[in-house]
Amino acid sequence: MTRVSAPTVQEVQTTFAEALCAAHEDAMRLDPSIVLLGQDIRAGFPFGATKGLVDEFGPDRVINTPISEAATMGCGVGAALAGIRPVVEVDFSGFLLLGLDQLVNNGAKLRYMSGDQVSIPLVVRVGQGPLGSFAAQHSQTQHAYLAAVPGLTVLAPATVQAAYDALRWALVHDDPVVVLEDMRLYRQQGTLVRGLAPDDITSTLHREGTSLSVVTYGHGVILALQAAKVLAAEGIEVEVLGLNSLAPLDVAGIASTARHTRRVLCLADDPPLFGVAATIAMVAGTEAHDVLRAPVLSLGSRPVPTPYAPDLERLVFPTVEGVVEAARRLHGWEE
Amino acid sequence: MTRVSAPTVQEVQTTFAEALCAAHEDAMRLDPSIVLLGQDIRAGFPFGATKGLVDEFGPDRVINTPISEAATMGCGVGAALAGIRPVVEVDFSGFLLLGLDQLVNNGAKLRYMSGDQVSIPLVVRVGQGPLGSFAAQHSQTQHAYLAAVPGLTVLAPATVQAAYDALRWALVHDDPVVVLEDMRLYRQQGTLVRGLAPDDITSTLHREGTSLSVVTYGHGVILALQAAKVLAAEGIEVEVLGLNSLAPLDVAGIASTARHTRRVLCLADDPPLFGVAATIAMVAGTEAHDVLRAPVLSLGSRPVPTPYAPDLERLVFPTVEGVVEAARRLHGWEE
Amino acid sequence: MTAQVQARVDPDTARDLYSRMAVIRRFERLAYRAYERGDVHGTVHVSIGQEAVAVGVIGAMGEADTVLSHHRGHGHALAKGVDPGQLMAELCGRVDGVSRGKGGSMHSTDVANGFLGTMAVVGSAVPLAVGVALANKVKGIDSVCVAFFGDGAVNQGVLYESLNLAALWSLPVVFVCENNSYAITTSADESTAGEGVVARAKAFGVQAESIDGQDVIAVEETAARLISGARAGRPALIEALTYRFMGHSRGDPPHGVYRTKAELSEWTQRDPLTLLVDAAGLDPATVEALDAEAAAVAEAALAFAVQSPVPAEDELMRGVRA
Amino acid sequence: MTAQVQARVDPDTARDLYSRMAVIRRFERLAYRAYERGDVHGTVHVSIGQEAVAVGVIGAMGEADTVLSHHRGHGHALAKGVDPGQLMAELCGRVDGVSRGKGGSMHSTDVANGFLGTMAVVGSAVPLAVGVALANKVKGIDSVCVAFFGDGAVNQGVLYESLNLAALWSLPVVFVCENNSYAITTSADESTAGEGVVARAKAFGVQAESIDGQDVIAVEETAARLISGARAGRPALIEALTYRFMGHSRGDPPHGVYRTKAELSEWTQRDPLTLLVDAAGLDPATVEALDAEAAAVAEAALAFAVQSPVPAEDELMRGVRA
Ligand SMILES: Cc1ncc(C[n+]2csc(CCOP(=O)(O)OP(=O)(O)O)c2C)c(N)n1
Ligand SMILES: Cc1ncc(C[n+]2csc(CCOP(=O)(O)OP(=O)(O)O)c2C)c(N)n1
Ligand SMILES: [Mg+2]
Ligand SMILES: [Mg+2]
Repeated sequence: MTRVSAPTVQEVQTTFAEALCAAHEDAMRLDPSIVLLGQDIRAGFPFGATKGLVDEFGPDRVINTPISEAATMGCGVGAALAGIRPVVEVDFSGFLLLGLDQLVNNGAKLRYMSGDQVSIPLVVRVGQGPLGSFAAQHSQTQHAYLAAVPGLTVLAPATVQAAYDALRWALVHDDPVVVLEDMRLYRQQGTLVRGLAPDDITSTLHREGTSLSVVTYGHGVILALQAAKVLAAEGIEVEVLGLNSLAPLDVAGIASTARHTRRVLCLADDPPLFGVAATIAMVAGTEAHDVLRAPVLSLGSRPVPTPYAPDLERLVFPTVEGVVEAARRLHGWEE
Repeated sequence: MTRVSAPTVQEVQTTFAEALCAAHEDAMRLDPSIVLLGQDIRAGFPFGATKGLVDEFGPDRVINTPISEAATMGCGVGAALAGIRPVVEVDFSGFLLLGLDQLVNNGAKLRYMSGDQVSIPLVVRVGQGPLGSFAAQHSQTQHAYLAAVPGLTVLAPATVQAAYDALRWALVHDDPVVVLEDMRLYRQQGTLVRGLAPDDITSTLHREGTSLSVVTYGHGVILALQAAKVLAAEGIEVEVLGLNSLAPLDVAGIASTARHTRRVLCLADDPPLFGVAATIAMVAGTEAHDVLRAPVLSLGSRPVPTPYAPDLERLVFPTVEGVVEAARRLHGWEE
Repeated sequence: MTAQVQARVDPDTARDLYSRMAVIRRFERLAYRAYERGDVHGTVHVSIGQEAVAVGVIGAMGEADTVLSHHRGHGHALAKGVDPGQLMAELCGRVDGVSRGKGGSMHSTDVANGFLGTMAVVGSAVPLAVGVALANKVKGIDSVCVAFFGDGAVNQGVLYESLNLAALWSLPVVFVCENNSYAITTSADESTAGEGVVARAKAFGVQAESIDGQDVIAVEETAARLISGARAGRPALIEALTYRFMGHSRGDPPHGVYRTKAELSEWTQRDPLTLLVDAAGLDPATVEALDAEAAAVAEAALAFAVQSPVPAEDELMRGVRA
Repeated sequence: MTAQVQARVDPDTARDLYSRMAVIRRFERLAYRAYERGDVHGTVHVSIGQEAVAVGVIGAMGEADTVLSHHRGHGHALAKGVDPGQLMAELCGRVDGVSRGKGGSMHSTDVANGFLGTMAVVGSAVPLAVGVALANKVKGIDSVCVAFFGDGAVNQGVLYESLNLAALWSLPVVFVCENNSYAITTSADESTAGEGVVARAKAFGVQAESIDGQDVIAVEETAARLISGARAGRPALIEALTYRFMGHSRGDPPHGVYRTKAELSEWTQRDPLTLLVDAAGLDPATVEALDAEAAAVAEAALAFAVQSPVPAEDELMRGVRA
């Protein structure tokens, strides 16, 4: 668990998508074996996370693929098996399903099945969550499923810096890493310090507090921090733990905040049943059972294919108001 | 929640696989719109769950497919959309990944996305778990992921009768149903009463007890019942709740057993983090927080691609001894 | 060829074809504008330039036949008889939308009109069409299913799995590839090796033809022939060569990034509406009248859409287990 | 043809080819017996009858070239130089297995010998080979990757996506389809529409040839030619017509259910080992000696395997995050 650090001099203001682009760039300069595979990635379509890279690194390293997700993922796994570092970009969550056989059956398992002879330094970047009226097939989350696959590392950055760090770390890691990018974050502004790949990706204590803990990841961190401001005005001091990695999971970090505040709200972007919140809740419950002053609460999305109409879609995913309300309930809980 | 009923006269002894075959047969006699799609299903290969059906129903209703899982699943979804009832058989869990786009993006979402105009009465039968040294790609579980997909119903029968009932119910249900068949159960013997499709699939209280509850599904029920016998000799009376359905989940049933025994062991076939146990634990923890006398414990598989060597594989999945040990720990827990 | 075409089409048919294409054209223009104004949400893919494919193929279909389509599907919906007002309401996320506002531009369904739906995952409607055709065969219903998709779908494996099933089982299904030369910014040449989808389909035992997708009469004639073959158990694939006159979706300029202005203007000279006017010798007054009618239909559609209520909260969990 | 073949092969080469096929034959027989005795677990797919494909294709490869394979992969592993003892130990789930007993019959890997692994999901090794070839190209290494698969994989969409990528990017990759006419109980005719995988591959821009997979010299000659083409950036597909002389896997009888005894015996008359003996004019004494040597290799492999320890408990979490 790292704490938010004090500002340094090399900071720039940028967006989440630009930070990803910068991470690609910095890593590719250092490691000529990195190649990017994806649809329209030379053009940087649609989110700009690869924009301009073809100009610096050329079309042999920034490779437009046909719309062939299964073979592209398999090609990524095979290229990694043969010792280069491919990044496979999948723009929307729904398309990842086409490549899952290759990712899960081959990518995640080859090291183990080979008796530790091979490594698969593959990075898969996937857009997650809603983007705003892109409807059900384009607005899904796959955090819980991917984090359940032995052999995969699953990152879920929440901030500009975390996005950069996640990708830089993934690009020096020797096993497959999936970077789950909440699409609502791509245009988010923040400060970025470019530099070295971090040693580790764990979790960030975004805010300290004593009243209760919100444990979350990705876009949830934004909601939690906004909610914390509202709640602070009411005297409720919220601690916000952001999980930059879901697999491995920072069990010690969850335990520590749970034991500290003794009230835990798990905030996720999928439905609580069989979603990320269930796992956070299990960990918090097991690790802090003896000190908890309230049941662990879980807040997630409604169990529904994401509707197109904005007026329905906004009912599906957690909101700041929803977090505030749940936090109040948790804070006021009397055994 | 149903209780195990007293024996009746029409009982026969049969296997889990034969019970599935009988369910296909009984349903197909009643509903001429049921067709089966799968590889080598005319031959009933490999588990016998469709053996001999082609003789009675002919090759137009029992259709051998090429090895084309994506198109076969899509074909199933399309056929269901057009008003017949296809059953798509997928022999091993690993192959399901090839059909997930069709199942999850189309099958599960079409009713909702169409504004409730269409229904997709598709049944997907998938082998799950280990079979014994079939190695990593053939020995996976997908319960948690599938149960997380809005629009899917996910069943996980544990007994011969439950297998029959699950499939009969699925074959009169109007939305997609995935029947997850633990491959270790196919040859299991048990009593079967053939008859009507049940009204509902929820959970079964396989054993009543006062010391603690094991909440589980599929093969876990077998383990739990065996463990319960061992534990009874030690004076520990285990209640065993078997979830025949994971989605919808019998939240009330879990709550009821948790509040009754006040000690809960969640037993699953996948790793606890991001697995089924996490969700059971969350539900039990939330619903019984005020009365629990110990943290909810979770027992699942080790987070590893299933190894081939029998001596390693047996370390991966829960065993009777493992359940007994966890139950003892839970029973002896002092706050 | 023009002469030949002209001989094949009587004035009534020509007016009818023109009118149906013109409605699509005006609908799409308004849809795009409605997107810019914020009435249509998310993204929008319009089919301006490709109207002859929708109108020609679907014009050759019977009432009992069905259509499946993809992200660029408004034209197919309209050609299949979906009410323009309900379609536009869908694009606007309103409760009178053909899918109650839950599907949007990428997922309109209208079962009553045999429009079974549009899938946004490239290529994924194709096996559904095979399944629909299988169901029709099992039920003994005389109905052909047509699946529309783009050149981008030509490298999705499921297309070939589907062609194989269709040929193997002699299913009443027709696959229509609208080759508009681009999948977003990627040209078909950059992404498709070999001789193209027609040669590929033939190798899978599916009869296949490549045609001029701007010539609505040629499209309809070919489609009629291949659809009747499909009805008799010979599945077929049509590759219609066409062009999208606009960018891929909202925000994407029609030229300048991945295709040139010259290429665009070469193709806009092959506008399916004007080609038909020339081929059929429709007089300017008729054309003007038909255009005005089409514009009125589109305007009425948008007016209907924007007055329709947004879905109430209790719509959220309708059609799904809570 | 025999005369022609004979002219192409000198006695040393013939002995070498025979010996390599004989080792596979004996290895497979013992593997099957070991399964029956309980030393090999789960299931086992042997390649008896198909030895000429493995030996012919891999004989034409260079040391730096690599192989990927599928569930029926023992022959490919042995032909690529994997130690028979380590391979048998893998089948027996022992720690001296080439993959430390973790992969088993369906997942042996031996990177040192360029044997990159076998995938049990039908068709799924194919795109990996494309990726390996891409990596070789990126790294500027002169190395061709060969992917073996069966006729059952011919209807997996990912094969066509992969052919397309290989052709598009001019990759050094060769796809080898061992068409033994059956995928478990399903015949290739029942499952594959159109003219077959060669015609299909050509339509994707990949050069392709169908050859007699029982004639090891013909296989090697064709493979040599196509592999050298692939090295120069022209990916290729070889369809080798062959037959499995045994059932699909343990328990499946060689004939009686989905294929006839007559068909089986027609094919066993085209045993690749005897065909080579005839074609090369190997004398009986030589053959006997080579058979004896092969049998000894296989016996030694099994002896090595069964004396190897089973993996200790601490092997379980090695190579994966706990
Ligand atoms: C499987 C999948 N991959 C990627 C996308 C993103 N995407 C949306 S439309 C499109 C291009 C489709 O091109 P084409 O099929 O030619 O249709 P067109 O847009 O030209 O009508 C892409 C790549 C998608 N929707 N589905
Ligand atoms: C994707 C997938 N579907 C189904 C299976 C089950 N299965 C194992 S081998 C096999 C037949 C393969 O036939 P073929 O490719 O011709 O190889 P052969 O066994 O004849 O060597 C099948 C269907 C599988 N392993 N993978
Ligand atoms: Mg296109
Ligand atoms: Mg075969």
